[in-house]
Amino acid sequence: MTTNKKLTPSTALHPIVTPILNVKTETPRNKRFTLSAAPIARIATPGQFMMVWIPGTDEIPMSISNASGDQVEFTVARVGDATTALHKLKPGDLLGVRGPLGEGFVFPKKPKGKALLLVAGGCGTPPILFAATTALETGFAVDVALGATTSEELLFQQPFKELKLRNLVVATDDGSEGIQGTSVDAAAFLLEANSEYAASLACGPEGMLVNLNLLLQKFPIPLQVSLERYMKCGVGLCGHCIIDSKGRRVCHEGPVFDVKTLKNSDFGRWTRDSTGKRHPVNPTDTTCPS
Amino acid sequence: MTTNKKLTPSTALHPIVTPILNVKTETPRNKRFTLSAAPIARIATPGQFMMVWIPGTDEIPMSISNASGDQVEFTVARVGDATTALHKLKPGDLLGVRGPLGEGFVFPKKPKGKALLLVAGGCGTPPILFAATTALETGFAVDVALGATTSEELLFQQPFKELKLRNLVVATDDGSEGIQGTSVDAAAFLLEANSEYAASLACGPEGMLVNLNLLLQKFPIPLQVSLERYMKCGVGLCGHCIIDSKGRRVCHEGPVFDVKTLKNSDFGRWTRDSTGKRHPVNPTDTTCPS
Amino acid sequence: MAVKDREKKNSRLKVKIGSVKLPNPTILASGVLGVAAGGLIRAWKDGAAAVVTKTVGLQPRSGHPGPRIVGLYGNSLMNAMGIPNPGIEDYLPEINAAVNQSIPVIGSALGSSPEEFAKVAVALRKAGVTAIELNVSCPHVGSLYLLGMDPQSTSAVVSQVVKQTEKEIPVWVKLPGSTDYPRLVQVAKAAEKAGASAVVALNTLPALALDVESRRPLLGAGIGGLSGPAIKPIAIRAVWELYQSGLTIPIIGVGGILTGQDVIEYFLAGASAVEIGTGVLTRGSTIFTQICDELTEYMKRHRIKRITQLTGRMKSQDVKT
Amino acid sequence: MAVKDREKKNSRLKVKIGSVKLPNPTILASGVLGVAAGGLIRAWKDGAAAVVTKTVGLQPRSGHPGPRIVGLYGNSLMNAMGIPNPGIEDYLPEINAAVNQSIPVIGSALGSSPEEFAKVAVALRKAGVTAIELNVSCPHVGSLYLLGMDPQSTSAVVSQVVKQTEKEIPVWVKLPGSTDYPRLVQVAKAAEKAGASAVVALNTLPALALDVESRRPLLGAGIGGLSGPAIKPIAIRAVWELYQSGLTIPIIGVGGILTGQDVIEYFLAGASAVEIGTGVLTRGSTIFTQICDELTEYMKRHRIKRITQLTGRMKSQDVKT
Ligand SMILES: Cc1cc2nc3c(=O)[nH]c(=O)nc-3n(C[C@H](O)[C@H](O)[C@H](O)COP(=O)(O)OP(=O)(O)OC[C@H]3O[C@@H](n4cnc5c(N)ncnc54)[C@H](O)[C@@H]3O)c2cc1C
Ligand SMILES: Cc1cc2nc3c(=O)[nH]c(=O)nc-3n(C[C@H](O)[C@H](O)[C@H](O)COP(=O)(O)OP(=O)(O)OC[C@H]3O[C@@H](n4cnc5c(N)ncnc54)[C@H](O)[C@@H]3O)c2cc1C
Ligand SMILES: Cc1cc2nc3c(=O)[nH]c(=O)nc-3n(C[C@H](O)[C@H](O)[C@H](O)COP(=O)(O)O)c2cc1C
Ligand SMILES: Cc1cc2nc3c(=O)[nH]c(=O)nc-3n(C[C@H](O)[C@H](O)[C@H](O)COP(=O)(O)O)c2cc1C
Ligand code: FES
Ligand code: FES
Repeated sequence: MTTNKKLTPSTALHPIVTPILNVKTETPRNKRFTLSAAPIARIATPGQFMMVWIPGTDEIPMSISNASGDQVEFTVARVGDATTALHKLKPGDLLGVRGPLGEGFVFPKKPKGKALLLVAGGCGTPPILFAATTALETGFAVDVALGATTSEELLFQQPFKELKLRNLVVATDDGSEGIQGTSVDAAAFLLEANSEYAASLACGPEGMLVNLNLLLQKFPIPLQVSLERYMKCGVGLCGHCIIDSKGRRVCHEGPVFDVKTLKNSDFGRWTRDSTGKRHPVNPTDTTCPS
Repeated sequence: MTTNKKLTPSTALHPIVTPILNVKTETPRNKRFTLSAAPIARIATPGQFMMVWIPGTDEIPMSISNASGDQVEFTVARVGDATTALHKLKPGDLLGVRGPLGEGFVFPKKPKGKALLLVAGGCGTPPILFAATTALETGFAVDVALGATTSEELLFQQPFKELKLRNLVVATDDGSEGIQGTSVDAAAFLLEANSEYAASLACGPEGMLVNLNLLLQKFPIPLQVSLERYMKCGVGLCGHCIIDSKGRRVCHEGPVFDVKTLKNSDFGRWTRDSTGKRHPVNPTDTTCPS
Repeated sequence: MAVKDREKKNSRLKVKIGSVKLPNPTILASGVLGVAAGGLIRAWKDGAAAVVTKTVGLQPRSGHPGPRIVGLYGNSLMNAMGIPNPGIEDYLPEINAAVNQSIPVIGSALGSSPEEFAKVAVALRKAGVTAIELNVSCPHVGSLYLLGMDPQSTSAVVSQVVKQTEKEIPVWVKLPGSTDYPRLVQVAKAAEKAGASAVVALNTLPALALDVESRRPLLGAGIGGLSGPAIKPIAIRAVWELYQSGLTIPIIGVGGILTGQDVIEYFLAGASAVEIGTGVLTRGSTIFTQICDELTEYMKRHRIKRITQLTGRMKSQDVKT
Repeated sequence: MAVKDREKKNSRLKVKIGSVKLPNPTILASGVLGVAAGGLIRAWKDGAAAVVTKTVGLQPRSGHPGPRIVGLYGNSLMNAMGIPNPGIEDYLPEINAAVNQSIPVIGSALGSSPEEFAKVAVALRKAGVTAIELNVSCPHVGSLYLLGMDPQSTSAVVSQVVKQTEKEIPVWVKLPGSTDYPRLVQVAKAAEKAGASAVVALNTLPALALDVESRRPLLGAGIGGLSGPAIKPIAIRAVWELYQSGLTIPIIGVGGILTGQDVIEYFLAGASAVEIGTGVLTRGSTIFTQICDELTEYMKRHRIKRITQLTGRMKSQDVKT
């Protein structure tokens, strides 16, 4: 065997420990963090994630919400111990990041003249921002369906507006802004006007992804969804995030899957807790999982 | 630190274990062994050596007497346990080789129109054969002074004759062939006719090298000598083969040295046994050290 | 290639570990891919002759906080998962799914007392596992490591497990990653005497790696277990020590295996089969078929009919200790 | 750069190991370059603050047959030199040549009894060495390794050496490459009580590597000692265990150091200085200056005045064992 891997462990396995450059409060619940981590930033694609180490607390998976030059960003919804600890950190505080991990969204070939339907539900919005940016750079027309519980929790409305999107349709559960409903309702709204999409890319609560998949049954639009599962190693070794009998790992073959490959999987059905115990996914729960 | 070394240990540190392809009896005391060891053969230069492992016996240093294509050759004088064990081996038997080790002869720049004086004393002949071949390929005119105790121990007379040498002068201690005397006498003979050499490259018993150096004092010819010292690691780690207060290692900075760098060294003065104990070199002993 | 075809192609690779017959000597090590049935099945489809489950106890464990793994120089790894597992009851569906596909599953058990070990083993046996592997050696969970370094305690666990499983199922003991050979041999012999059918050598070695920026251990639990190429020569040394100690039960080698050559090394030192963990990260889950192909190539080139002929065949007349 | 200039540039790196003051924490490890005075001098000129001699006994030893070293995956190494040395009397000229240049030389001694150790130590002291390092831990020579795993025997050796050298010279004890921490701590505490001034952790770990073509061990002696990156996390684990055990004498870390970062890791775990062996192969003999430059860069970036402030400063509130 000849392996060409260098002796220095890859940044997928060994954290880059680096000070926080910037923290921005995006919504009452979400903060965006910027770090300098060139080896990750330079090769990251939308949908990939990092394991973020909060020294002294825990290491948790976070989607990359932007990568440019030497810098990476991720955006954290405060839901529990580790995310609360993260929210308390300030520029200059140290974080460790391993990545980029997993497989991101796969953009269809020949973008010219084609449109993508991006669907972002609440805490699932970060990778969609990165995907929208990249899709536009690649030459796609991009429509975004953006949902949140309420007006003030609408994530990245401003950054999305600054992009040259074709359409941005907003939905809130309480109707405080845009359509009253979920991001799936926003997507339905877009599909009514025009259903010529080369693909749909989505991230959000699993119930929302299930509903979107149901909606898209009626259209010949391939759907890619980004899943969340409890992650321990993040590199495909431990098996904690496996979702089917083929042994597909959310951290390694995912987190983004073509929904067709998820037919006989735990998608919409089962999830595991930190012990590895399976719990049913509530498919009608369209709020953020955490 | 970024190191570019591959995970597979280098062949300098981990033996290539491979069957003997050919054994040729060159003189009653010397046998030539051919092996296939591409990673060594492809980069070896004249004067470099290998550590040759005779499984179950020992590992000993051997100069490379030829390297072409994927094959390397070395030529062994039977002097003790390990070399006797080697002499008993047949094609198909396994040997391990680590290398190429050390620094070989440095050929002067711009060979065109220049001549080299190669001086080979007895058991020191193998690297000189390789050097002669390479020097001719590089474009030098090559004179060889070849010495041995007696006619039948003259090593590689035939191969030397097959090369397009400018002159080959032979000497034997007992006068049974060529000049009566040592290879230094043969060199003196050549120098009388013509002393326009770009450099002299020599290998043989240390007394002979000392004498050659004395002889060359009168000429403006830089001399490179290949030394022998007891070797344990062969890669510059253990320090057993150190010859001066600068810590120069015969296995690493040598075995070939410009004789000028040897001024304040053990050259012609001290050698170490297997325990590391120093013993005086007998400078008048011009027979093979082993 | 279908599993059956592969077995035919690699017919020289059949092994026996006591009464356990396997088509090749490669086994998925505990803690790798095995949290979910899908992982066990994948490893088997990708060539593993048998698969060891994640170590499981009576009660659920969340394991240690992250980071839980960190890669080191030279493809070695440290982990401090802390043996997360849902407890035997909730883990049974995973085992069943694999056993239903006729996959030889080895159930890895832990416990805080001989009785607890035995309860888990009994449940594993009921689930139809091929053998039990007792994890008395995890270096980052409670006192497991010390248990496995103590001949008496290990003997007590093995006896209890053998008794409660009515001697009806092979019991393997996974030894601690230690360089204390006299002790490892004592433990192995105590296990043998208490009825163990094989020993597995070694678990990960206790280790510590630090991040110099935050000045903290790189693993959430602080101490972790070292695996991968770094530990291979240490584990092979242990296998050889066990082999020539007079132990009569088979030895399963584990630690740092990446290639067929590595497997041969373990066999020559005395192993009858091997387990592979970290290699799944380095070469992917098809490492098992890759290695079997490399082994068959080696066997053919050396005209060896059965890999079992290689066990303990290191030429060692000159070896000093 | 002259040695003096370097010391000025790296003024943050000064350390003390008991009474031994050194301009930086890097020491050439025993067995590397040190057979000859020229090697000791070279390492010092290339930045080592002190140099440990080849281990030397009363009688000459030829050492083991070759191969004596073999490189493994990931820049790790195994050696079974077998401690070749000319015996103390014939080795004295090498020490004198180094001592005459005012190089801090640490004399490494072995013996087959406390008395033999003491005789070598006395001769070393006469030769003007700065400290004695007792090699009770070579894993491929006789029973040295077992000696260093036994608190009583180690204590007997240390007492005798301390007595015969009239408590006039620091005595360091080099611990075996072992994962048996309770025992290592016992040995270190026994050594401390018997008068040792420092412990050195660790020597190489016992290991075995095979060539699958010849089916023989890759080293002439069979068993060898593992060094280099493979053992770093194991040795750091040992250093930390020793540090937090209540031991009061300083700990010198050794094993797998290649970079300034590695040295910081050892300090954070509890080391007061380090020794470097295999790294000389990987980065050349200037590894010492290279590392000192890396350390100074780290110290400046982190605004740390003295490297001594880092000893044991791992943030470890969460570390479980
Ligand atoms: C691929 C992926 C990408 C993600 N991207 C983002 C993102 O961009 N922004 C964001 O805010 N959140 C993201 N998450 C979710 C985020 O990882 C969890 O919210 C976070 O781990 C919660 O940690 P906690 O300690 O604060 O919460 P806890 O109180 O520990 O738990 C709250 C919830 O978080 C989940 N959780 C806890 N630890 C983990 C873990 N190690 N792996 C997976 N889930 C965990 C639990 O299942 C639980 O439901 C992502 C998750 C995955 C798997
Ligand atoms: C760089 C170098 C290149 C060499 N090239 C050749 C060559 O091309 N052909 C050839 O026949 N010989 C060569 N030698 C000499 C050869 O290594 C010795 O003859 C051989 O090691 C003797 O081993 P033995 O067991 O047969 O003899 P022993 O009975 O062990 O000793 C006989 C003599 O060989 C020397 N010797 C033994 N072991 C070693 C060792 N490990 N390193 C160095 N010397 C040793 C001893 O000093 C002693 O004087 C070379 C030596 C060196 C250092
Ligand atoms: C991520 C990970 C988790 C592990 N979990 C367990 C476990 O639960 N039970 C166990 O007995 N060994 C466990 N081990 C140890 C392995 O089974 C194996 O003994 C060790 O890793 C050495 O083999 P390797 O070098 O091939 O990985 C684990 C190892 C790793 C890397
Ligand atoms: C070639 C070689 C020879 C060694 N000889 C000795 C020795 O004579 N005495 C000793 O105490 N340690 C000896 N050692 C062990 C080293 O001093 C050191 O403890 C070990 O190699 C770990 O450090 P490293 O990883 O930096 O090499 C030797 C190591 C090597 C590689
Ligand atoms: S988290 Fe370990 S395999 Fe995905
Ligand atoms: S033989 Fe070891 S340094 Fe030259």
